Amino acid sequence: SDEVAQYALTLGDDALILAQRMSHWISRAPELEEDVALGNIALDVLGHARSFLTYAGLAWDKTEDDLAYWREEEEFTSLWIVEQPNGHFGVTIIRQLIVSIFQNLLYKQLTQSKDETLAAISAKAVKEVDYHRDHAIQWTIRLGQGTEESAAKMRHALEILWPYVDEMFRDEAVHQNLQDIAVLPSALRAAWEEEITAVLADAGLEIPATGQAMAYGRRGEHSEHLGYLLAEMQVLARKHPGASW
Amino acid sequence: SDEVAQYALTLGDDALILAQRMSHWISRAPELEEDVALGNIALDVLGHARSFLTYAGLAWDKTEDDLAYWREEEEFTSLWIVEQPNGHFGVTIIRQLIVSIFQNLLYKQLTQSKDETLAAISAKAVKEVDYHRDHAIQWTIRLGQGTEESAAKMRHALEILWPYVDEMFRDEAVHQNLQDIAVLPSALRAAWEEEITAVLADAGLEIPATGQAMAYGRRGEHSEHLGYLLAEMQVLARKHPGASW
Amino acid sequence: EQSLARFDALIDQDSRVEPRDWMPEKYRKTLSRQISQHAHSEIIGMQPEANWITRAPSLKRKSILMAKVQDEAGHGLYLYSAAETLGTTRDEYNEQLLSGKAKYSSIFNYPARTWADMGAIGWLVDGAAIANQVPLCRASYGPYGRAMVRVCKEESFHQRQGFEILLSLSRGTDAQKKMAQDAINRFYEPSLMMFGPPDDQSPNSQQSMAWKIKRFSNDELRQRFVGMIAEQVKVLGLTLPDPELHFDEEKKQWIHKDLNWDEFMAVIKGNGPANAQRLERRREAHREGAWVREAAAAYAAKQAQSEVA
Amino acid sequence: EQSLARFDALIDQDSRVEPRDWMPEKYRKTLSRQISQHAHSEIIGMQPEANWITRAPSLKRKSILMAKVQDEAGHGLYLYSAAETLGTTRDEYNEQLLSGKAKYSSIFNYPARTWADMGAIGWLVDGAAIANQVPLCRASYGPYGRAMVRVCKEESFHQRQGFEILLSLSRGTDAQKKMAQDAINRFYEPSLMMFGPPDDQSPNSQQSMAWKIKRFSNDELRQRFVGMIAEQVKVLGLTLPDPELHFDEEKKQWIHKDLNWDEFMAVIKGNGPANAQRLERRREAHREGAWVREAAAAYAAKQAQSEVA
Repeated sequence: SDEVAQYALTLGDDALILAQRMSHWISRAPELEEDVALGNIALDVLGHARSFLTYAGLAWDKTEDDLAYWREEEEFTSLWIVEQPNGHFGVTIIRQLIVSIFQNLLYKQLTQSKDETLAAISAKAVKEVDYHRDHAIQWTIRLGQGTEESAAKMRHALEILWPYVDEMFRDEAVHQNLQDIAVLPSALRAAWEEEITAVLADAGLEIPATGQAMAYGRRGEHSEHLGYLLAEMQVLARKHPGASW
Repeated sequence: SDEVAQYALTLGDDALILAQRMSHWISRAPELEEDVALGNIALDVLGHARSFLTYAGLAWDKTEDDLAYWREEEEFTSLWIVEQPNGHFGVTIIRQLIVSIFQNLLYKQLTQSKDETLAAISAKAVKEVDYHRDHAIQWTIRLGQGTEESAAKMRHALEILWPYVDEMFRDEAVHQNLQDIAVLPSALRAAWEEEITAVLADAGLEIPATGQAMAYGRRGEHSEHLGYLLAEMQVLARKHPGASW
Repeated sequence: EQSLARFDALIDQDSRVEPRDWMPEKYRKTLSRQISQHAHSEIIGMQPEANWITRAPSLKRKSILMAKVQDEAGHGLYLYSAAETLGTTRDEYNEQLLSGKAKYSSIFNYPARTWADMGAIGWLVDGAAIANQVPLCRASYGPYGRAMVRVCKEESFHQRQGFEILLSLSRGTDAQKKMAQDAINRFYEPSLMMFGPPDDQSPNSQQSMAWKIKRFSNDELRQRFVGMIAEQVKVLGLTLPDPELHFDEEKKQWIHKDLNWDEFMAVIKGNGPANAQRLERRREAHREGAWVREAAAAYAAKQAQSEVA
Repeated sequence: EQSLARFDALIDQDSRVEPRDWMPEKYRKTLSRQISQHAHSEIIGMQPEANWITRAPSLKRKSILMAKVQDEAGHGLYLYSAAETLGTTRDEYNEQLLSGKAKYSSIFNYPARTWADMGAIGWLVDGAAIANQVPLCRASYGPYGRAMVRVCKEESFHQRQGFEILLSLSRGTDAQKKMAQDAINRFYEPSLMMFGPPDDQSPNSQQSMAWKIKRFSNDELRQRFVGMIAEQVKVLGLTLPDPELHFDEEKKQWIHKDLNWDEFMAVIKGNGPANAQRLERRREAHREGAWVREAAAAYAAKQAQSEVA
């Protein structure tokens, strides 16, 4: 149905934009092992994006590429947190920590969805996201406890990114209309907070006292970063309308 | 004539790409005075680009915007030095030092061109570029002599950018076919070297021992940086073909 | 006592208070806060517009936009100079901004999402700013008033340019028209709120008016502004997103819809869409420029020393 | 003397030399240089392709490209491991790369200008690499031979993917066809030069062949490769930029145009189009990752200490 497709689109968009951000690290990581690890994560997440977008597209007779390359900024439904720039390695790790704990809870729950396709995609995704989560946790602890410099950088990363936390948990019509199919983001918040608080404690870090941005990515109202990301992502495809690759 | 237009295009492209790079500094400079100064420089250089591109376009019945927004990467004729990323402030200053000394000599010479339009544009431009040159020289000296950190950063900037020096002085057909109209870049090299060597000496810096890149921007063969720059610069205009702004 | 009398007399006579003059501590503090907030607003206000410089859709528009954003840096500079005459340094003001202690105009915490926002910001945001600022050219504090004269001249130029951007869009393709209307929809209400809370909820305004820093109340200025844009929007062939807007002939005033003051307060408190981004960009520029400023200072010190020697 | 005899016997019998075995110092040095150069090539070779990951024109191609570039990081990792068995650490090898002392495959000093380069690099560059590497799977040094087995398996996969990119383009729009032909034009000659100078100008090859590190001469490998692509290009319906290319039935060999060895040498010396960019990117990643590696080391040290305690 159109509503299920809309929901799948939100999941696909988050994954697509995050994959695009993460893929930038390949050939730029602090060590070779991380080129591999971040590349793996990007690849996994791109895989999730493709599954969700392909599924969403079925309802509208569109391909994953139609949706990825031929929508305008205001048609994307991604969260602001995934749009945020990579920054230094610690910023990327904190973004991963915030998002992968969230996605892990979300996909786990979604395996129970009455929509079999969403459940099946999530069942595959949750295993991979579990690894992403572990990767982010290990690095958060390592950098939080590493040196004074690394701890300071992690505190800074938390301050930069924390304003985009509330948006993740906001229930929108797209969730509320799909009982037993979609997961209500608000229902994940307690578990998410418990988990991330514990990780931060292990890392010697704290939840920062920042404001919360009025972010409405689900409604197509995006941060100023998304336009640049899309310009780069779509430039080649758009130069060759109708071409196959 | 087509040949004069081709030549004007090379001048316009260098200025346009440089202006695009410089404009990125506005709101990001190390101090407010530099937001103003770098903004001024970007604005001047964009003005030169517009004059040269408008003139070039006359031969082909094209506007400055046709040329700026609707050519593909391989149709741009800019030098690699102007395509290089801004990097930190010192990298931008060294790029400015290299380019503005070059442009100052070039425009000075071009005021003698038999092509009256080129001479007139250059007469206006040379006064402005003289200020850009002075700005770059002052900062080179300040940062070269400032702290150990700033001197190290300036040495690094020189190493990154020096490989693109040879290309500036390579005579191409576009120059050789226009005797008394175009300036042969090779003819500027001695004066350029003398001047920049003196500035570097004042700054306690040296010409680095780097290789020279096989760079052929004049022939449409560009560094990997240009594609990204153009994608961003052209994205909005290209979404609205035929629109007026 | 004599000083205070002299100060009161200056104010009474509509004369200017100058830096060398004695002034009440609260007058100094009020001005210091107001002028520096104004300066901060110019600096932070560069960001939404800088967001479109590299993507401006024509070279002419790019050039105009660059000049405008650069002007704002200039306004910041001379407003900081005016504020410095009150005994606080630019570095201190900057520190207040970076630490989040100082405020700046809340409207810059909204993202500039499309090119049409360059028009809406020019027309509505600069328009509201001018309505606020023109009376400030007669502010009782001399350096502030004189700085405002320069600022206002350039701002009205900017406002016209913003209006022109919207005019071009409104006469353009359907997509352009839609873009223009969308930008107006997003900036209308925040621009009305730029004048501050309604008079009955604005306790500090009275004192500022008594000191002749402020010449008109928030609501008076808002009235003037909304009347102006209600006329101008007709030229654009677009609409303001306010079905209730009309001139009440009896009350002789413009009636507009209720403004969302909860959102206004939330944005001021740091919860606007772009607060975090705006402050971080400023901090980043400051952080990444540190080595440059240090080197410049070291060089200047060496030069000073060698001149002495 | 006994050690040398044993080493010679291992080579004679086509057996493997293992890290614990005695080996001539020159054999060790040759291998150490060759394997680490190979590892460096994988690492630097990520860059031209990484240049198109964020802009790949379909999600499928993006995914394949990401996997490929990531494989290259993996190849680098196990080649460094093989090289480390010769007594030099990965940090030392890395230092040689960053300082410009160590070489890597020169072809990566050409920019990847268009999407079609992803095809040409896969088909021609990986193709030439495989032609070079397949015989290395039988290299006399055990860890190297075993690493090459893994590398070759993945590389042939990559080559097929590159060919498929070109095939899609060649069956696509005119612009796509043109893009594909242009990429082949640019990568043809550099890929032929990947096998190194002609045999009569390659003095080190003899010793490497005697040691059974190398199994075929540069020219033999080049012959094999050029014959292969001469056939494959027909499937693409495109051409190789070499009008002289033909099989000489009498000499039983492929004749190709003279290659520009001056350019080859210039690129090796650091004057290629992208040498400076490639090295600086690597240095930048190293520089900006320093705090991360330091923190990881500090954390590991703390952990080790607390385990002891």
